[in-house]
Amino acid sequence: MSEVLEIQDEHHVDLLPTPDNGEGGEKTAMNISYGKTMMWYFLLSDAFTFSAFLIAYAATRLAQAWWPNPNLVFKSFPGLGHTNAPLAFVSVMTFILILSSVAVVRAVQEGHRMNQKGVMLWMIGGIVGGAMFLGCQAWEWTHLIGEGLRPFYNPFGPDANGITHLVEEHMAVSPGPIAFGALFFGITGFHGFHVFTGVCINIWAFIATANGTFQRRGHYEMIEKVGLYWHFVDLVWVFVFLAFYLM
Amino acid sequence: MSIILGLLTLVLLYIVIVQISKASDLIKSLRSGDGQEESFGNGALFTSVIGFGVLIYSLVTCYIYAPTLLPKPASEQGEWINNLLNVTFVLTGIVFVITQALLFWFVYKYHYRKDRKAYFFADNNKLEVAWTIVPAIVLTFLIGFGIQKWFKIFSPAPKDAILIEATGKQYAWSIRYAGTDHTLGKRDFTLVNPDNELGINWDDASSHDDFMADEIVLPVNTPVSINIGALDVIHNFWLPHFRLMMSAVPGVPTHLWFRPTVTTEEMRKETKNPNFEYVLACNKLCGSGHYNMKKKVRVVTQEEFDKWFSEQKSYYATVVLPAKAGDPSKNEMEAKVENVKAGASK
Amino acid sequence: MSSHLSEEQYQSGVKAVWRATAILSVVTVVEVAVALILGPHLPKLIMNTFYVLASLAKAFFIVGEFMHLKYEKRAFMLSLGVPLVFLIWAIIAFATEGHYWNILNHPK
Amino acid sequence: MQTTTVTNPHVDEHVHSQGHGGGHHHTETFISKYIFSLDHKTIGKQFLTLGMLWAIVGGGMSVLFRVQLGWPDETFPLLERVFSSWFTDGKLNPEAYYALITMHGTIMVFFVLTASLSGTFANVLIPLQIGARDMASPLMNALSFWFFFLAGIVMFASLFLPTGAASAGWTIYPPLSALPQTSPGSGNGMTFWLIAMVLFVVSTLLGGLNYISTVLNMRTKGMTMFRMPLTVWALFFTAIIGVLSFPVLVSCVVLLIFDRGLGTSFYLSNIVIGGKALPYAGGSPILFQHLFWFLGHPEVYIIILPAMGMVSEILAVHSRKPIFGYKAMIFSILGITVLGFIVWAHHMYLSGMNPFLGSVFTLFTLLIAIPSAVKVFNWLTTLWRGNIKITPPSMFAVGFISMFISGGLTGIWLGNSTIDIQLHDTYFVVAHFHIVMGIAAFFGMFAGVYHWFPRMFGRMMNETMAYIHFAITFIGSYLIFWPMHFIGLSGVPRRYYSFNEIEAFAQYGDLNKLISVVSIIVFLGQFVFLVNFVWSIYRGKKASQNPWQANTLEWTSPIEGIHGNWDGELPTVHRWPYDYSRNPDSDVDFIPQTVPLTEEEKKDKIHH
Ligand code: HEA
Ligand code: HEA
Ligand code: CUA
Ligand SMILES: [Cu+2]
Repeated sequence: MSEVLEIQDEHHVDLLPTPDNGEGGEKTAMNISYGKTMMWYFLLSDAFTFSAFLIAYAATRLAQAWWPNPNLVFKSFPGLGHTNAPLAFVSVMTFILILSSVAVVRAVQEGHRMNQKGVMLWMIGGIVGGAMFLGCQAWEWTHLIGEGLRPFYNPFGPDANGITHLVEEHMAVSPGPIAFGALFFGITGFHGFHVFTGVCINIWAFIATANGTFQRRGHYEMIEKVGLYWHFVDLVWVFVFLAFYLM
Repeated sequence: MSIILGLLTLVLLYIVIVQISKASDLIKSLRSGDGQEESFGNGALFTSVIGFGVLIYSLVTCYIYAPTLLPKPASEQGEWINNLLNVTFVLTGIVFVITQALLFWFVYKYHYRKDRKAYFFADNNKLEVAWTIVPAIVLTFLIGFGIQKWFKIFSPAPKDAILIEATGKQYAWSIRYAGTDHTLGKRDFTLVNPDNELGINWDDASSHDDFMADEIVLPVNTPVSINIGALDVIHNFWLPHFRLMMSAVPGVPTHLWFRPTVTTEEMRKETKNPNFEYVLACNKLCGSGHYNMKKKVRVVTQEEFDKWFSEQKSYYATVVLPAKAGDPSKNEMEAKVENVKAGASK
Repeated sequence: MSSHLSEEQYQSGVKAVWRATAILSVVTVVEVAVALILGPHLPKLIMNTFYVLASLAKAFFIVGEFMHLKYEKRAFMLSLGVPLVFLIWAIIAFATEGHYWNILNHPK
Repeated sequence: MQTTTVTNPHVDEHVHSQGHGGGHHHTETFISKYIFSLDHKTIGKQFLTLGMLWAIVGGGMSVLFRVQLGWPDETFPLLERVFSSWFTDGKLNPEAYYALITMHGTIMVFFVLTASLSGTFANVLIPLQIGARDMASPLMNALSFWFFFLAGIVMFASLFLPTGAASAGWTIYPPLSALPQTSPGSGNGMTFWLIAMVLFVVSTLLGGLNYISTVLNMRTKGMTMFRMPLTVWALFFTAIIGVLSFPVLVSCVVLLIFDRGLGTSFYLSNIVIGGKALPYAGGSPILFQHLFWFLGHPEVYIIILPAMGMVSEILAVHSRKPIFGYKAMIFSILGITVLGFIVWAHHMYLSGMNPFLGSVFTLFTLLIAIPSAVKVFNWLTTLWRGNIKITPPSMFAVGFISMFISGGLTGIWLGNSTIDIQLHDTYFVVAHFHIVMGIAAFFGMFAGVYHWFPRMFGRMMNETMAYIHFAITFIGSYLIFWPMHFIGLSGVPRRYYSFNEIEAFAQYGDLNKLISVVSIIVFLGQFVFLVNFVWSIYRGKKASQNPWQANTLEWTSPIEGIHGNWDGELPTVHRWPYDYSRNPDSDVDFIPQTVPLTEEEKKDKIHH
């Protein structure tokens, strides 16, 4: 038995090495600084918030007799009037968010090289991407609200054949499941709120970079932490996209 | 005035406690060696006596209060639940007595002595495995027994069951019996109006013979199937003597069926209480009148039930039709009721 | 993390990022294309399985490459990944419930 | 790879200050030292103090509503004079009754036993027991307290609203909580409740993230994970549970806020009030319950785990014996954590949930008894052949075990869905959770306060008063809550303003009087503790450096408590924390963690 213990102990020592430096916090258990650890676990907890929303979405949607077809709801493109371009706009939004994420990754990499200019340049990319995404989302919301979608009212109902169609006039009873609008605004809104805070944080990080704060500090870990948050926003979008636009 | 006096007394009491405690701690700290050992012994005795006192108390009260508990279960389902409950009582009771007794016995037996050393005993895989496996076995038994009965209780109701609908609202239950056609008329909450609080769809002919009852009357030994719902907030359909409950949820229909086995009359004899009545209570906080949301339940013989059943008037015939047709005479009405009943039972 | 990064490491890092970008974009385009072209013809179950798998693939690239998790310690990866297992049971339970409400409220 | 130095501003500061020999003579104002302090020890004391105030409020509320339950027919003009808005004609209003139990539950569960229990001991113990100068982020730590404070202010303010505080029970099930038409407390009172809880979650997350990264990153040299005291393990897992489950409460609450304010139908459907159909459709009140209990159940383990950790540590110290099965204890904490996340719907067996799902939840729920059994039997074995010093902490630790067994075993009744058909929401449940949560966790907390009081305040608490406190609380609690099992078994539902309206439930008049009398006594008994606490801070016997002769690191840091915790270098750890009575030939029956292993011990190979 003692042997087993010994082996286990060694194994764990290996798994979670103790800082050999007396002051702690500098060398770390899992080779990650405490700041990044905190950010990661914060994101994990935020992932649970979003998951709870999305799981509630799944349960609510499964409880409905009928659900609007996303291809027939999300089919407009700004400036193209009444053309039928299903999922086109949201694909553009997705692409914007991905590129914005990439920009921040590049900023992190430049940070590793202590390249202040590079960090600033790529951070601008990230910020612009985020702002564009928010703009797109604002347009989409406005458009859907214009079509009559509300948190408490859903004009996208089934026609005689069960195919999604937009009921233009306002009915006493919502033509489609109310939950559609409520969940759409609720969840994309919560995501949008994250994007918004992310953009604000990115702007702050940009300013701090420009002021040389991180350069003086000798490392750009802050950009990494900010970046983690920003990629998380992208990550969540993958699932929001899945839930509302694809499934 | 009395408040001030009371508070003063309290403050005084606390001051006395502080003073005594100060002195007592001081005395203790003056002791050393044997005295210290003795004081740990006293502490152990103190804890142990309190512990065993409480253990005895908890066993004695089981005995004292046993007669005040619910009388024998009044339904077949309740019987199953009660049996499982008794088995669990015995199993957990044994664990309870053994663990509590060991705890307070060890506290006394192994209390501090100057010349003793504690036994350095940090691990023993065999023991640890043992107390993983033994509870696991006990639990497997409880889980198996429990789930088996659970599925029986929530199996589909037998075909010959009497169909009842119970609807909770703040703070009363409405009871609707499916009439002779054994089918409850459809409902739609958008049809609700002051004359039709449940939103019954009168276009559905099976609603025409349904009747509302002031109390729940059930024939003994015949299964009843109850559709449960609520209008405003969540309520809970709780029949303590039958050991059964189910939530009444607005928007999510729920269901329960059971077979009553003891009539009210028999239960009066059983409990030696001539006024005994079964009761339906609300068991989910539903607002300030929650504690007073009740309905009488009567279990009667089949004959009594048939008699009662035939005396009930359909809600459609007595309230809805007259309202539609102005004010027709009573006799005509009764003819219509007969028609409806006859039509429905075809 | 600071200036110790060699030029090679830097270059390969940059390459990896652009590769991930390309993959993410392609997967998204494929998803949308499949949704529009095959969506109306294939059973919902197959489509949804495809969407979920594609999204998980995207998630892996974002977390692994962009968020750099691929390069962290295994213990750390596990400490983040294992809790997500709770969500699997939550999804099963909630979905069962949603389906059940559907049956209760919309009897055939 | 990030291998180079990440500087940590507050550590730098300590290093700097040590240059002047000891870190505690910064020129600090009263405000920066005691109010907006960043020192973990001070923040711990702040959590404790505020928690005590909340315990008095929550306990006082229980006394008020117990008065109604004990003497439903009598009038209390005296109380009316003090609480005029809650009483009419000398009697508590039903609305006020329901607001009081709701607030009592919320305060006790969240404010006292979540925020204050974890907040106090995670703050005081984690850095001291792992050998860190402070938390990873002292600022976030302070913010955590201030968000808790803010949440408290909002919650407290709701008591004074004209429509009353939230009164839908601490579980705030909609539609009752969503529709103000159905209950006055669901108006502004509920809004306040919801806001307070969101603030509360922020506080918990700030705290929890900090505790996790402190444990992972700030351990001193030699302090491997498997050399951490069980307190730290328990607090670590508690923080993990909180970080994973509280966010779900946020989602749950946000959707409820939407239903209340935006007219959405997440939790509402087919609702008729006063003969009028409301326009909600397609939601499900049961969805709320699932989301709530996804937090709610892990929450009860958030409450009990820190208590378990402290009891394990205290038991080992005071019985002068290693905790039996150190690793088994850790894995049982892990087991409870994991199982705790997959059993939530055992609160919902009779909610209208799919019965098949109910059976799966029964299976998972009863499995929790296994890690719990491991813990109980390991505690018993730790006592076995020990050399037990009965002191206030160990006495309360023993009381904790007794309570945990009593309350845990009734959990086995409730966990079995079939039995729950009879027991759900009866007084049996009230008995279960007061014994296992209310009393057991409070006992853990008391044990912790008595044990670490010298560490926090440099003085000992008075023992005689502690014995009086123990006797009153232990005996009183059994007298209050044990009979509630019988009340519940005879079918009496909980959350009843009066039992006299329904004949079948009216038979326990005398017993209810007795319970009420004892709860008043127990409540007053707590003031013995409070008086002792305050008195000992100023007048208690001065504590020695290591008053309990314990092995853990907190007793190597100067007892008067300095900023930065250790003068000079941080201690180095060489062994696990439970080497009590290891060497039968030695006069000293403990070997602190800082003592290097002897050559013999190295060969010994067990436990270092
Ligand atoms: C600290 C808090 C705490 C703890 C630790 C527990 C522990 C447990 N609880 Fe409890 N519970 C609550 C707090 C807590 N509970 C609260 C607050 C409520 C009510 C909420 C409300 O509605 O307001 C509640 C309600 C509640 C219910 C719902 C009742 C209802 O509303 O119908 C259930 C049902 O399953 C349950 C089960 C359990 C189980 C199985 C455990 C297990 O963890 C217990 C495990 C422990 C043991 C089993 C004892 C020790 C073991 C042995 C001595 C070994 C041998 C044993 C066997 C072989 C059986 N609890
Ligand atoms: C931790 C939790 C906790 C604690 C300690 C208590 C303590 C008490 N509770 Fe409470 N109770 C709940 C949690 C708790 N309760 C919950 C969750 C509910 C459900 C609410 C709902 O239905 O929604 C409830 C409901 C509830 C009911 C049911 C009401 C109903 O359903 O109608 C009753 C009835 O008697 C009751 C009574 C009591 C009594 C007499 C005490 C006594 O033990 C009180 C004695 C006082 C104290 C023990 C506290 C004072 C302590 C100090 C001042 C010391 C402070 C020191 C430190 C902090 C170190 N409680
Ligand atoms: Cu109806 Cu409680
Ligand atoms: Cu639970």
